[in-house]
Formats: sequence, structure tokens, C-alpha cells
Amino acid sequence: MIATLMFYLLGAVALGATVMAIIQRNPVYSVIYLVKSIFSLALIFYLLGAPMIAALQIIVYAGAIMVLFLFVIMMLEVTPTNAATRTAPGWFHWGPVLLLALTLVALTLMLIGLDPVSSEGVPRWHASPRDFGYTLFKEYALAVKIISFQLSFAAVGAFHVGMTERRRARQEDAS
Amino acid sequence: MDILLILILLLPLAGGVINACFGSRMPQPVPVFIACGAVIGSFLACLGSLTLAAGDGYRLVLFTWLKSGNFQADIGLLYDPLAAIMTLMVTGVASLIHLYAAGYMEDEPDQVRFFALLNLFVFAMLTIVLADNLLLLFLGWEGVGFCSYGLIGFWYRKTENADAGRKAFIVTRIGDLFFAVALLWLFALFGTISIEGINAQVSGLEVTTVTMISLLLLFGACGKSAQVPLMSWLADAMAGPTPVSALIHAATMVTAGVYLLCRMFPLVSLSSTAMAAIALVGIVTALYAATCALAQNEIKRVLAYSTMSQVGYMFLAVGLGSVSAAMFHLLTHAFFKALLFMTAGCLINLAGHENDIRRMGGMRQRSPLVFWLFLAGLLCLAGAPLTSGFFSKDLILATAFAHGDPFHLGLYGLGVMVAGLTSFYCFRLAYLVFAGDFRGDELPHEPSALMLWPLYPLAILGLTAGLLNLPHLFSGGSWLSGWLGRTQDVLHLSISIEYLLIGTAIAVFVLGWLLAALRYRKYSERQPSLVGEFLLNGWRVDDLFDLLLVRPFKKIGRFCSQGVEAGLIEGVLNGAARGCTDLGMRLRGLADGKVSAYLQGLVWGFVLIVGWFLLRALV
Amino acid sequence: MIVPMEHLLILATLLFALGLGCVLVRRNLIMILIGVEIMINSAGLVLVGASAFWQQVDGQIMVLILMAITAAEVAIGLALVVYLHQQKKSIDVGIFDEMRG
Amino acid sequence: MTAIMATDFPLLSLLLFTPLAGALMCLVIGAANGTNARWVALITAGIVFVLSLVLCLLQTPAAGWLLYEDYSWIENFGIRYTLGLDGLSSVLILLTAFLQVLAVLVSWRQNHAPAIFFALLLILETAAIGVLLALDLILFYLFWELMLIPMFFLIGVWGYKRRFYAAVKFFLFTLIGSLCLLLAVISLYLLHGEQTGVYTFALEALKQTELSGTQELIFFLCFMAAFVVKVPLFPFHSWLPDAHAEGPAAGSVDLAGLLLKTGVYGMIRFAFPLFPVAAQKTMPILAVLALVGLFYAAWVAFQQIDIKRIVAYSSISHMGFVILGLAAWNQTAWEGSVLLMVNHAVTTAGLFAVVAMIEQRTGTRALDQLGGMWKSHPNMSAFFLLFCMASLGLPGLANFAGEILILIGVFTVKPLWAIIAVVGILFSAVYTLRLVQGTLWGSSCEPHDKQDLVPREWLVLIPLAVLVVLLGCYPQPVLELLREPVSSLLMSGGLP
Repeated sequence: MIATLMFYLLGAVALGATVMAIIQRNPVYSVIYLVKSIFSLALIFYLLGAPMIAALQIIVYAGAIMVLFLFVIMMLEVTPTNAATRTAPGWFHWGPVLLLALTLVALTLMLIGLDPVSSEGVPRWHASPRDFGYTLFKEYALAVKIISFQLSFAAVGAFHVGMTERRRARQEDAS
Repeated sequence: MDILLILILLLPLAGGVINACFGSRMPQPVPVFIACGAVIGSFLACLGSLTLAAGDGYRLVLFTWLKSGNFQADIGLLYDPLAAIMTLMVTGVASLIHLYAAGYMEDEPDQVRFFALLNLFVFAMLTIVLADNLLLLFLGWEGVGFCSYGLIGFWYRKTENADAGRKAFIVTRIGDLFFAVALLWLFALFGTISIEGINAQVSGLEVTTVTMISLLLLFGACGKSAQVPLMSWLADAMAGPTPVSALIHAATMVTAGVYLLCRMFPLVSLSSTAMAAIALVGIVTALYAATCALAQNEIKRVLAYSTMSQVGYMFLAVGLGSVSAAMFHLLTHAFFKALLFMTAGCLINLAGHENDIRRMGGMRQRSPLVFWLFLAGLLCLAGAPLTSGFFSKDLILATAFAHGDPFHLGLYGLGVMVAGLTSFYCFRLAYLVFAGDFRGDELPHEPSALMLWPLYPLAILGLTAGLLNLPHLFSGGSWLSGWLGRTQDVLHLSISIEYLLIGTAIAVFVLGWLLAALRYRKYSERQPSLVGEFLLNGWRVDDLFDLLLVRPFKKIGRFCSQGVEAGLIEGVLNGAARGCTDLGMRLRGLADGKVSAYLQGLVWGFVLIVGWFLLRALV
Repeated sequence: MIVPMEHLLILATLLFALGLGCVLVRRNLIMILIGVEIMINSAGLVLVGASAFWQQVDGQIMVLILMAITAAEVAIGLALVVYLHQQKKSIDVGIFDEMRG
Repeated sequence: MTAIMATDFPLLSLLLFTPLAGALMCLVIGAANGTNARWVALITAGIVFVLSLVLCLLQTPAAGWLLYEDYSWIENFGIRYTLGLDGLSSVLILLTAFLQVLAVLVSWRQNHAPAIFFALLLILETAAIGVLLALDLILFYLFWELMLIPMFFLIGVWGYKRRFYAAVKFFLFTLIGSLCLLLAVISLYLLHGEQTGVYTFALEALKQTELSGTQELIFFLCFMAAFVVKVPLFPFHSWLPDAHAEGPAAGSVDLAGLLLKTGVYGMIRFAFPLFPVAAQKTMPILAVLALVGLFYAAWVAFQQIDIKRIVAYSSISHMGFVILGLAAWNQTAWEGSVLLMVNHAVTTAGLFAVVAMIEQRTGTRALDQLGGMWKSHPNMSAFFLLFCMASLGLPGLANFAGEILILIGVFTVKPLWAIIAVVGILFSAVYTLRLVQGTLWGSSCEPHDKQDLVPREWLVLIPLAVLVVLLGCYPQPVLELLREPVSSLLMSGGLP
């Protein structure tokens, strides 16, 4: 009973954080709000019986990706101190987004209405990290390898794109 | 016997083609010999085969020209008395004119083209005369039109000559249209276009169709013979060399219309309204031309208008129902008018290529011989007693009088008046040209002997041709009516009326002479009066036609080419093309590189589709 | 029974809509990337919910893979943002419109 | 359909593909130097001419096909490679071959990529002969489209200033028309398949399909869409003057001589027999359009300055006459139409040849700058006068024979049409005489090339002149050839 209550509470927090993240003019604040929303999601994951994922969510997602964001924001100094950036978009822009949200919700309701999932909802279930690791490296061993390749490609790509103008120019006339 | 008949037609054609194709390659005199030889040969062939034409004539079919479905037109010759007389006249006068032209055109560089066209003209004229079916006659009909176009516009360097040629060609072609429609109608009615075939079955038709067809034939004849509605081209046709005027606009082409009506007489004579129309057209033209001739200044234009009025007389004769009177006047007119034109050519040379009679005068001293020849022609034209003109014109007037009813008596009265006018302008011409002293300033250019020799036979024929159809008053046998097999044309009037008619004719002739003598004995420079101006321009008919036909034609033409062609059709096409390109440009605006715009498009699309399904599901 | 599946799905949809809205509306490249992150998170939520609902671990493994991919994606995305920033000295989306028709 | 000539040697295919072979030869040999490409083209054209002459002489006036070839081509669609030669096709093929020889001679001086130029001319000839022989609708459509491409390049590459505009306009006009044709052919094929189970494109078979009134009308209009654009009937004619004015001389000779004829041939061979009832219903409209076109083209020609455009509009006017003949739907009128088509091709080819020569000598085609050509070029002017006189329908020359037959045929059916058409002849005289006046008579313009006629030009003009006079004075051989095919087409078309 408490779990359901916790779920709704955390859902609300997540939603609020995301909304705040979106409408912030300063990207740093929005990243912080995003981290808050990720934490609440991690807790929901935990509620839903996925402790491993919850932990990973916090470590990988909040820890790595958001930090990267902050790093880039700081590097590019896009903070709204320079007056050029326009004021936060007014009602004119968010109107259609609301309409979009409504349509999406209506769509999901309709889909749910079409073939209703069994009424009793998400059971109380708990997947221990052991089973998680076991299936991960048993059935999805190949997937793990591919993901690792993919991550290394991403690293190389990021490095190449990230090279500054000067070094690339020097490299071209060298080769 | 067939060979002679074919030769009549073939020789001029051969002469024309040889001259046209190889004339310029042959040494100077050879083309002239070929041309004259061809026509004289044709004349002899005609003489040779004259006996064939006795009775109801001789038929000869060479080959089928066009055969499709039940339409059959073949190259066939019909050599009956009417055709024989006409061929004799055409080839005779043509050979004399060829001899004259040999002299007249001596120093002309383009001689070969002239003689080629002259020969082709004679060939086309003979095709009209000898054709046994209407299509072949139509071929000759248009061939004559083309040759006159070429010959009138012979000195093409000056555009007005070429324009005169074109005007003649187009106006005669308007006439040809009516003739073509008549031809089509006759074929549709009888299934055949042979002249005799039609004349045989003609009685079966009801009167209105006959009237319509005869009127069409009349208008066709008017085009070619320069009668009232389509006569404006003849005066301008004087732009051509004098032998051309002599041959085409005196003897042969203008009489083609009369010949057509005589050929189709059995058909035409069925409807009295058509006959009245022909007579009316004839007399109106005669009157119109005679008045115009009064005020002309150029010697050839006077003769041209006089030709128009004499042909009007012939139409009158046909309208009165007397083919032999028409043919009699046609023959006599051919002789003395050819004579007049040729002597006029000599006079022009004598006056140093001066056309205007106001600047000529006293030509009698320059060349008495030409004076006497010209006078002989003038006397015949004016209708001096005992000359051929007198007899043929008197026969026509007598036929008009013989009908007796008021309409024909009116025609007779007008005819007498026109005769008076004719003698007036004849002697006006004589006094202006011969009396007094020479007013021009050019040196005389002596006409060569070759130009003078052909004139003598014509003068003699002109004076004595009356014997051909002497009325019984003068103990004549009306030979021509008998020869044409139309004895019903011979008039049987009481002696007193005969003398009365002859008396009036002589009185009118003398009256005309006296008036002309009074007016023009001593030449005095007179300001052309308003009426004179009006008559000079042929009652301003040209401007009328220009206003009624030429200008609207050009306007519609401009409307068609600018308005419809450039505006509508090109407009529609270019408009469509421009519309596509504009649409393309606008669509291009959509892909303007703004990422957010693309995303918006994506989302809106998504929302619309999902919304549509939601609505359908909900509703 | 913690929560009916529908509510979970609705929550995920709302999150997704917010992410999409952020991507559409914001003109700052980084904010667009953040929008994308939000959308991916909502996907992760659904995956976890489903694995809990069907009581199978595969859903969670999917989330792990999803996270890996997101990491790669963000790495490349931010590298590009840095590169674009060097090019045009600004990261407003409207400026980069050379790819037009 | 018994083949009189029981030879199994594919004579028709030989006739069809010789020009194509010649074209390839032209390309191969011409690549080296252009001059002997001309000779190859001339020899090929000569061979084709002799071949078609032989076929014409063998033509016995008995009904049915002189030669018939029928091979299966694409079985599963029932498309067969059938060629048939009867009187009508042999006359038109002889005309095509004759004009092709002249086209090669007229463009002898072509020095801008001559090899390709002559190759395209020969491909055009193959396509035209193909159209005239094919009896299978798809084969017919294939050659119909093939005609477009060489003509497009001939106008587009070797033309004058606005050549590209003219070429594209020509291409689009005919393409839209022929797409409707393709649509109709396929739907007819399917309909026939449903009704009889036999899926074939053979012309004879497709004649048997029963069609409801509206269906037949729609099919007929689709077929006519392609042919009417090609003939240029009145509203669809605006491509022709541009194509002629901007196209090269040989292009014009071919365009006037070949392409216009295939339009009318298509009508007689395919449109009328396949849909006789619908055809007869639309005849009055066709006749009215033809008459309007007759006068309209004459009036517009009267206003033109460029002499090539005047000749182009004159051919629109004459083709209007031909269509009027077809609309009368009886033996005399149809024979007159085909005869006028042949005569018109010869006369217009002559006119275009001389116009090209005039332009070569004076460098201009504007009527107001020309004049007095007779003084400087008597022989050329004589030929020009002859062709102009033939074009305005002087009896005894080419066009008159055709025109008088049409008038007679039309008068028996509808006197009013004939009377209006006769007035049309006067109009053609008016603008042709204006053309003659502007170029031959009058004060002389100073042509920069005083050379009268070069032997090569004599070689072009003499056969044309002889033919013009011959077809005018004695067209019987042509009419004999046409009698049987036309009457059989009329019979199958169902006399009114």
C-alpha cells in the first residue's frame, strides 16, 4: 500500500522536475532538475523490483551523462548571462506541446482501452542482481559484446569530432 | 483525224513547256520561232479539222484524269460547231498576236518567259474551248487565270504591276469559286460532269435549282469576263505588255465567260429569271464601262473599259436567248479589239512609250498607216454602218427589240444609249490622239514591220466580218446561226421595223461622232471635273471593295494572329508552363533548412493522424 | 500489486510528451539533447514496468543496453555540439540552415 | 487475310530495318569524318526507296495484304510482331522513302555533327515505316513514340534560335497525346481479354470487342487525342509553326512529309475501324474543327512575316482539308484525303526545300527583306512559283486533284461544308500569293550569294517538280492503289 503511494509521489516528483527542467532558461538549472527527475525514476525502478537498474540509473545516467552535460555547458558558456538569448519561450510555443501531450495520453488510453492489460496491475516482484547478471551474461552475452563495440566506436567518433580546428589543420598538412 | 484535234491542243502546250524549260538555253530567236510556230500550227490544225465539227460535232477521249468512287473525269475533247468557231477565232487571233509580239518584244531581255506564258495561255484557253467535261473546263479556267497573272505581272520589277497581276488572279478566283460550287452541285444532281450529259438530263430539274445553278455559273462567268460585280481587275490589268492586253483582255480570256454560258445554254435557258439576270448584268456592265471609258486618260484603259462594255453586250445577247448573236458579236469584237490594242501598242511606241492621250496628239502626221488602221478598228467599235461591229451590235439590239415586252424594250433603250456613248468615246479617242499637234516631248520609236503586218488581216476581218451573219434584210443567209444550229435565233421582223432599227443605230453613231468632234476638235487643257474624277476611278468601286472586303479581312487576320494565336493558344501554353514553375518555387520554400520547422511538421503530422484515428474510434 | 499498469504507462507517456515538447520548443541545441534524454528515460521506465509486470528480467537488461546506447549517443551529440559551437560561435538551432532546398 | 506474296523471306522486316542499319553505319563511319556519313545516308535512303518502289509495283489491286509477317514477340502478354502491307501503306511508305532521299540531299551541307544528324534522320524513317506497317497495337505504339525522339533532337540541336522551346513544345504536345493512346490501347486489351479470354493486341482481334456506347466514345476520343495532335487539327496546332520555323530544313521536310501523315494514317487504320459508331457520331465536330482550322490557319498565315511560318500554317490549312475529307466518310472523299495528303507532302517538301535555299542565299526569311528573287535567281524562283501554285490548288498541279475529290465527296454528304471549304481555297490563294509577291516580284533585295541553282539542288527540285505535275495531271496510279484498302476500311467502318 505504501509502495503505491510512494509510486504516485515519486511520479509526481519526476514530472515536476522534468517540467522545471524544460522551462529553465539556464541549461545548468535544467540539468540539475533533470538529475532530480532521474533520481526519482531510479527510486521508481527500485519500487518496481529492479534494484540493479536503479543503481545503474543513478551511477551511469546521473553520474556520467549529466556530468558530461554540465561539463559541455560550462565549456561553451551558454549560460544566459549574455543577453542574446531570447526570453524563455512564452505561451505561444508551449500551447502546441500541451496539445501534443493530450493527444499522446489519449492515444495510450485508447490503446489500453483496445486490449486492456490484466486488471491487477504490476505485482510485487523483486529481481535480484544475481538473476540479472546470470541472464545478462547467459542469454545476452552477444548483446553485451556488441554494446561494448558500440561504445568504443562512440568514443572514437567523439574524439574525432571533438578535435579542435588547429590540430586538425596541422594534421592535414602533415599527412 | 484525231491527230489534228490533239495537235490543236498539244502544240501550244509543247511550245510553252519547251520554252519554259529550255528557252533560256537556246539562242535568241529560237524560242520566238517555237512559240509562233506552235500557235500557227495549232491554227492550221484547227482549219484542217473544221469539217469534223459539222453537225453535232466530234468527240474524242484521251485518258481518264480522275476516277474515284462514282466520280469520273477524263481528258476528253468535244469539237462541235460552237467549239470550232471559238477555236478558229482563238488560234487565229493568237497567231497574229504572237507575230506582233515577236516584233513588240524584240528588245525585251525576258522574252523567253513571255512567250512560254503566252503559249501556255493559248493552251489553257483551248482547254476551256475544247473541254467535254466541266472539270477539264475548270482546269483551263484556272490555267488562264494563272497565265494572265504571270503575263500582267510580267514587268515584275515595279510592284504595282505585280499587284495588278495578283489582283486579277484573286478576283477571277472569287468567280471561280462560284463556278466550282456549280460544278459540285451539278455532279451531286446528275452524277456526271460531262457537259453534254448534263445538258441532256437538264429538263428534269425544277426551276429554283436551275436558277440557283445558272446564277452561280453567271457569277463564275462574271469573274472571268470582268462583268459588274467582279470587274475591277480588268482596268488594272493594262499594266501588262500590249500583246498581252490584246490577246487576253480583248480576244480570249474575257470571252471565256460568254463561252461558258453558251456551252451551258440548255441548262441556263430553262429559267427565265436567270436569263433576265444575265441580260441585266450585261447591260449594267455595258453602261458602267461606257461611262468610265469617257473619262480615261490612258489609251489602253479606254480600250479596256470598251472591252468590258462590249462583253456586257455579249452577256445581254445570251440573256436575250440568242447564242448566235452573242457569238457573232464575240467574233467581230475579237477582230477589231485585237486590232485596236495592237495599233495602240504601235501608237505608244510612236509617242515614245507615252501612254497618256492628253500628251499625245497629231499622231496622224507621225504615221498615216497606223492612223488608218486604228480608224478602221474605231469605226467597227463605234458601229459605223456596214462594218462588222454595226451588224453584230444591231443584231443584239434587234433581238432585244423583237422580244417586245416592256422589260426588253427598256434593255433595247439602254443598249442604244450605250451605243451612243461608245461612238462618243471612240471619236474622243480619235480626235485626242490624231488631231492637233504632238503634245509630248519624246522621240518617236518606229514600230518594226513585224508589228504592222498582222494588223492588215485583222483590219480586213474587222470591216468584213459582218458577212458572217448578214440578216436577210441585206439578203444575207445568217450563216453563223445556221452553222451553230440555232436557226431560231434568226429574227423575222417586218421590213419597216428593220429599217427603223438600222436608222436609229446610224443616227446614234452620227450623233456620238458630232458631239465628240465639237468637244475635242481643238485640244484645250481642262481641269478634270468632279464627275470626271469619279468616272476615272471606275465609280470608286475599288475603294468600295477595299472597304467591304480587304480591310475586314486584314482586321480578322490580325485578330486571328495576334488575338487568338499569340494570345489564346500561346497564352494558355505559356501560362500553364509559368504556373508549374511558380508552384515549384513555392514548394521549395518548405524545405528551408530550419530543423525546428521540420520537427514541427513531423509532430503536426503525427498529431493529425492520431487525432483522426482517435476521432473515428471515439465517434 | 503496486500500481495498475495503466498509470505507469500514463506517467511514461507524460514524460515522453514533455521530452518531445522540450525538443520541439527549445532553440538551444543542448536543451534539445536534454529533451531526448527525457524521452529515453520514459522509455526506460516502460521497460522496467513491463519486466516487473511479466516478472522477467529481460526488460531490465534492455534498460541496461538502452543506457549504454544513450551514453554513446550523448557522447557523440555533445561532441557535435562543441564542433558546431566552434563553427558558428553559437548553438541556436536556427543558424544551421545550409541544408535548405 | 491471305498474303498474296507467299514468300517466306521477311521482306517487310528488311524494309523496316534497313534505315536503322544505315543509321548505325552512319554513326560508325561518320565518327571518322562527317562527309562519308552523308554518302551512307544517301545510299541507305536510296535502297529503301527502291525497295518500296518494287513493293508498290508488285501491289495488285486485289483486296487483303500484299505482304504479311507475323511472329510472336512477348507471348505472355499476347503481343505479336505483325507487319502488314496493303495499298494504303505502300503508297505512304513510297512517299516516306522518296522524301527521305530528298531530306538527305537538302541537308548535304550539314557540317554540325553530320554523322549523328543523318543517323537521326534514318531512325526517324525507320519509325515512320514502322508506324505505317505495324498491325499490332503495341508495336504501332512503340514506333509511334520512337518517331518523337529523333525529331526532338533534330529540332533541339540543329535548329535556330528558339529551337529548345520548339523542341520541348513539340515533344510535350505529342507525348500527352500518345499517353492517352497508350491508356486506351491497354484498357481495350484488357476488355477484350475479359470478353473473349484471348489476350491479344492484334488489330483484327480487337475489332471484335463489343463496347457500350460511352465506352466506345471514350476509347475513340483517347485514340483521336494522339492522332489529332499529330495532324495538327485546329486547337492543337501551335507546336507545328514553331517546330517548322525553328527546325532545320531536312527536319521540316521530314516533319511535313512523314509525321503529319502518320496522324491521318493512324485515324484511318486504327481509330475509325476500331470504333466506327463513335467515329461517325463525332464526325460533325471533326468537320467543324477542320473548317475552322482551314480558315484560321489561312488568316494567321496572311499575317506572318517569316516565310517558313507561312508554309507551316499552309500545311495546317491543307491538313484541315484532309480531315474534312475524312469526316465525309465516303469512298471519294477518303481517297481524295489520302491523295491530298500525298500531294501536300510533296508540295510542302518542295516549298521547304526552296525556302531553305532562299535562306542560304539571302540569310533572311523575313518577307519584308526579301523581293525580286526572280531577277537574281530565275531557276530557283521558277520552282518556287510552281510549288506555290501547286500549294494554292491550281488545277493540273498536285493539290487540286486531292481537293476536288474531297469537295465532291463532301458535297454529296453535306453541301454546306463543301461550299465553305471552297471559299477556303480562295483564302489559301490569298496568302500564298502574298508569299510569292514578297519573295519573287518587286524591287530586288541584294542576296549575298548570286549563285542560282547548284547541281545538287537541281537533283532535289526536279523530281519534286515532276512529281507535282504528274500527281496533278495523272493521279490514277495512286488512286488505283488506294481503291481496295480504302473501301475495305470503309466497309469495316460501316458505311452510314
